[in-house]
Amino acid sequence: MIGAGIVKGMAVTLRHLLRRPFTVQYPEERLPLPERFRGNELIWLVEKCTGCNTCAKACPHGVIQVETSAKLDENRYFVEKFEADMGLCIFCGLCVEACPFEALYLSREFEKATYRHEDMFRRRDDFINAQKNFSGYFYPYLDKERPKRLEGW
Amino acid sequence: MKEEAAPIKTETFMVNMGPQHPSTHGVFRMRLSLDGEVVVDVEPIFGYLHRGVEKLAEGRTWVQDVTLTDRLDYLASMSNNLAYVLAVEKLAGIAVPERAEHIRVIMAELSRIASHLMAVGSFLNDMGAATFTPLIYMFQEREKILDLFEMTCGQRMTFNYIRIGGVSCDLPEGFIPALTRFLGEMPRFIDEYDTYLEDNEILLARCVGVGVLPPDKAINASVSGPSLRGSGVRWDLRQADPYSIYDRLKFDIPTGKNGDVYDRYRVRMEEMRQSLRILGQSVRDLPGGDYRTKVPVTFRAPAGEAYAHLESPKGELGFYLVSDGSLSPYRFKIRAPSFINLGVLRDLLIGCKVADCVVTLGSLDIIMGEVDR
Amino acid sequence: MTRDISQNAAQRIAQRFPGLAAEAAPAGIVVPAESLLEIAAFLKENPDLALDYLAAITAVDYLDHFEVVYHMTSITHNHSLMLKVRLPGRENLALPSLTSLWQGADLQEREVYDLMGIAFSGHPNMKRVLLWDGFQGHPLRKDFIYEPS
Amino acid sequence: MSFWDYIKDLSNIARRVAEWTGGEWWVYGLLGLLALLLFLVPSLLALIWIERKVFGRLQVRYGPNRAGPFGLLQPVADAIKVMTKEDVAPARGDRLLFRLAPALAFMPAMAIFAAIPFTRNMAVNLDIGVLYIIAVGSLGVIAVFMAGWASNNKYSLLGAMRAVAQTVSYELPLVLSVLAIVLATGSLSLVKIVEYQTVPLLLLQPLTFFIFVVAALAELNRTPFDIMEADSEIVAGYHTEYSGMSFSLFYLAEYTHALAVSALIATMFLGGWKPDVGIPWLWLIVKIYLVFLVFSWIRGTLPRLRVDQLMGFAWKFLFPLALINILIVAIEVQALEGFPGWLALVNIPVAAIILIGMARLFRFGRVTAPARAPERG
Repeated sequence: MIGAGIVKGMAVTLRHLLRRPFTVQYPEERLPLPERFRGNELIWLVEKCTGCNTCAKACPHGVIQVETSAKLDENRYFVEKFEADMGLCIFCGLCVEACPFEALYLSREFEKATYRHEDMFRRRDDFINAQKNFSGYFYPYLDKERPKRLEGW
Repeated sequence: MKEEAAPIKTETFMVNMGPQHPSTHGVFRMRLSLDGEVVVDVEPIFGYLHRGVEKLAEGRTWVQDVTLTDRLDYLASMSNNLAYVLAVEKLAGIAVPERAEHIRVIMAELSRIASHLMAVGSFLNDMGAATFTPLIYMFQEREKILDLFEMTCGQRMTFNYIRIGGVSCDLPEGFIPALTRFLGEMPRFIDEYDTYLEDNEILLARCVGVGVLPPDKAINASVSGPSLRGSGVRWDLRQADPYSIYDRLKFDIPTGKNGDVYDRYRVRMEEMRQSLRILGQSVRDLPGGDYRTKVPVTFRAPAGEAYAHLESPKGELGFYLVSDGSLSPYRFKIRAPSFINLGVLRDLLIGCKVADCVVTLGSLDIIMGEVDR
Repeated sequence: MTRDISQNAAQRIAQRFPGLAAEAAPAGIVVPAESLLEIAAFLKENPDLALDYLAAITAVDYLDHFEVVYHMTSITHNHSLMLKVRLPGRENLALPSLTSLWQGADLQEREVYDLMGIAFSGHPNMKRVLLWDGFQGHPLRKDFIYEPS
Repeated sequence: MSFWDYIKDLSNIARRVAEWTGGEWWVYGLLGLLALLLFLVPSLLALIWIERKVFGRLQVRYGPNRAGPFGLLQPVADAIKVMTKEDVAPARGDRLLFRLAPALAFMPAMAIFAAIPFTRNMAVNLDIGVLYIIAVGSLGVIAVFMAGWASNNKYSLLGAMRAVAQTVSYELPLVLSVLAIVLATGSLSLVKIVEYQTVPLLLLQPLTFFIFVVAALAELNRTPFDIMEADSEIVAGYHTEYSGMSFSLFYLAEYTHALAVSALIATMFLGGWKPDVGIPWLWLIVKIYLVFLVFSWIRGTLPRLRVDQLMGFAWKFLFPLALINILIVAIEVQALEGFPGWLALVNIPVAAIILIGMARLFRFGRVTAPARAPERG
């Protein structure tokens, strides 16, 4: 019969009318970020990096560039250049997984829009000075041990 | 004075529907020849989103190619990840831990629900629930699924989660309770949406008998997925050619009777219910243990070839990989279901009205990321 | 489980088309290009094989030859077959089109033509699908170099 | 005369001002226009806000809430945005018609209000009020067709063709349903129609009400009858090519029309300014908004019909229904010599039975099997 289905549908929408809105008023209200949230920033720990270039090889887009020079007195490499064009990054996390020394992390930052592409370029110093908001992605233990492990770095 | 009136001449006219059109689901274009409101001929034109994924993949390593598959069917990235990874595992003979298999199935089914929600929502939107009400209801549920994904792997759309040999990280602590809660409330929502529009007379009038795809034609035209099942063909790769742990799961394959737009819509709604059943079972049986067989960053698949396919939300998603034993695939072929399903579009549309075009297209559930690759 | 029927199919083809070399490749069978249409028709219509579903068509560039791969499935019997055709050389490649047997071949053959440059004779609408009409070259070939005009 | 009297009946103010200026006719006219604009402009803004808010809440979201308190200034913000936008006209279109159409669309919708009685005195007591409204109300389609034609766009033309077909079809049941009211009340004057309603006509003639609302929805081109601007099919129909201020004129015309039809329904079926307590014209405004809320609710819920089904619905369902309705009303009027209030008790079940019966008989047209695909040339 024409009409019964329409009336049922109208009742459903009427019920929704009385529900609390589902949406979040973004700048004021925020959804809790999951621990593993892959934000659009890389975190590089200069102390841990050996300059092995594995992350650069793992990156599908060639975002990361590493240059090293030998530090013969300390018997290790000095990472002269560690650059990443975050404008090209797709936040796949492959570099983080590849890093054998746990020197790379994704961050939980996400409000990183810029007006120019160049502003998304991160140089060595940017990485060192950056605020480090570690994401638990690939390092689930970070969730639990966050303060202990990371505050000193 | 009698004047012989010249007979009125009518002619068909051409309308380019797309590539910028509200309901062509991306940059898809239909060149319609119209006789008034009736479609006389239609030519689907696409490729506007062609990124050359198959060529790009040849230049990236096996591990990196997972990220490319994310960007095919961006509404069900997990299925794409899984299909590619299955093909690589078949090629290299990698065994996957039991826990990883379960996690994969959970993710694949969640993404099936998410994709079907989008498909149904935008389909109803095409039908002219022009204020997006059904679409937004569907979005609301999809949001919960995306939250689950985000919780697990940190991203909402391009997950890059399923890895060769397992999954990239284990389920987080709160995942199982959250999923259980979702499983608890989702059936109620599906029921509600069914009440909303299932037997709405306007919807029935618009859908029943429109875009009829007979089963023999569907098979002949290599249509797959809900569109094939809507035509009444019981063909679901999860049962026909079970991969992962699907052979151990109990679920039904919903099929339609007439193969019209309405049946395809119903099949999608039913499939969501079945996916919930699958999810319930795989969560119940989720074993502990390892979630990943370690595969080196410099993974090299042995020379050879493999074709693996799975039932993605859109249909049979297959990957045909040829390896020459190097770091990257020699040939990376994607059997994209949306692309091949489009082959029947012309037959479905001719003789329809303009309004049926968008509804039929919506019911085929194409996604341009996958069609154009 | 979908069974692979390469062996069975090779035997049957040998029976049906004596003197025709259908080799069993590591995966699937290889048939000569000239008799592709007949063999495909046979595979589709033979009630025991009944490969009614043409899942995928693709081509691989092996530099000295091209290999066109047809993935066929039988929905009736739930088995599958990988049918291959080898095309030596790099220029003026042509194969009979299977659109008369499977409508599903339509777009897929166009895609192979578009990206690999293998023309299918008898196809009703042999045009590029993904790339635009004036595009030079076929990008999935191994020797393709993109030169923006 | 007390202050209260002035508030209760704003026409007293007009009379006072007119006396003061010497009772010229044009003073009345200007005052009327002023009053109308004072009602119309805030109402339009409110309507847009209401509809967006209703959609928002139907869709489990907030709706506009940024501009001003509760987003009340959202329409103002929209207006500013729209006014600062470039107004593009298609190069190959008919410039004159293209520019004329939006103005022409707005005019008839506004002219309807001339005949709406806000109270007994706050009205132009037009003896042929109903006729006037129907005549003026259907003018809008000319503007629509003009816009579609002048845009030189195939979508626009499709939309315009649909609009004409639809309006012509739905005009019939609309007029016939009004006829039933005229039969019962014995007058074409809206003031008399309101005064007649000791029991609202909604209860006395539910069938008429149903026909009128459905046909009016179609006239307003709101879902499920919005095929002339079906955004998922023909982009935006007749106003595809319009931008900036000309687009917003169409947009406003649509809402003005909606407001006018709501006012008409409130007047003809819900008893207008009655019950005559408090401030009578506020009653009418409240009723108008209530009717519009229901319109928004319908629009927020339903998908749209296809063009042929739409016509089928008009000609095979609404039209016969309207005829039956007239027959019933005519018999009742003849037999009972008047239209007593207790008739509502009879008419509601009768209407329900007829509606259900007709609905059982009626089927939406289905497509015939698609023609065979022609060979590619």
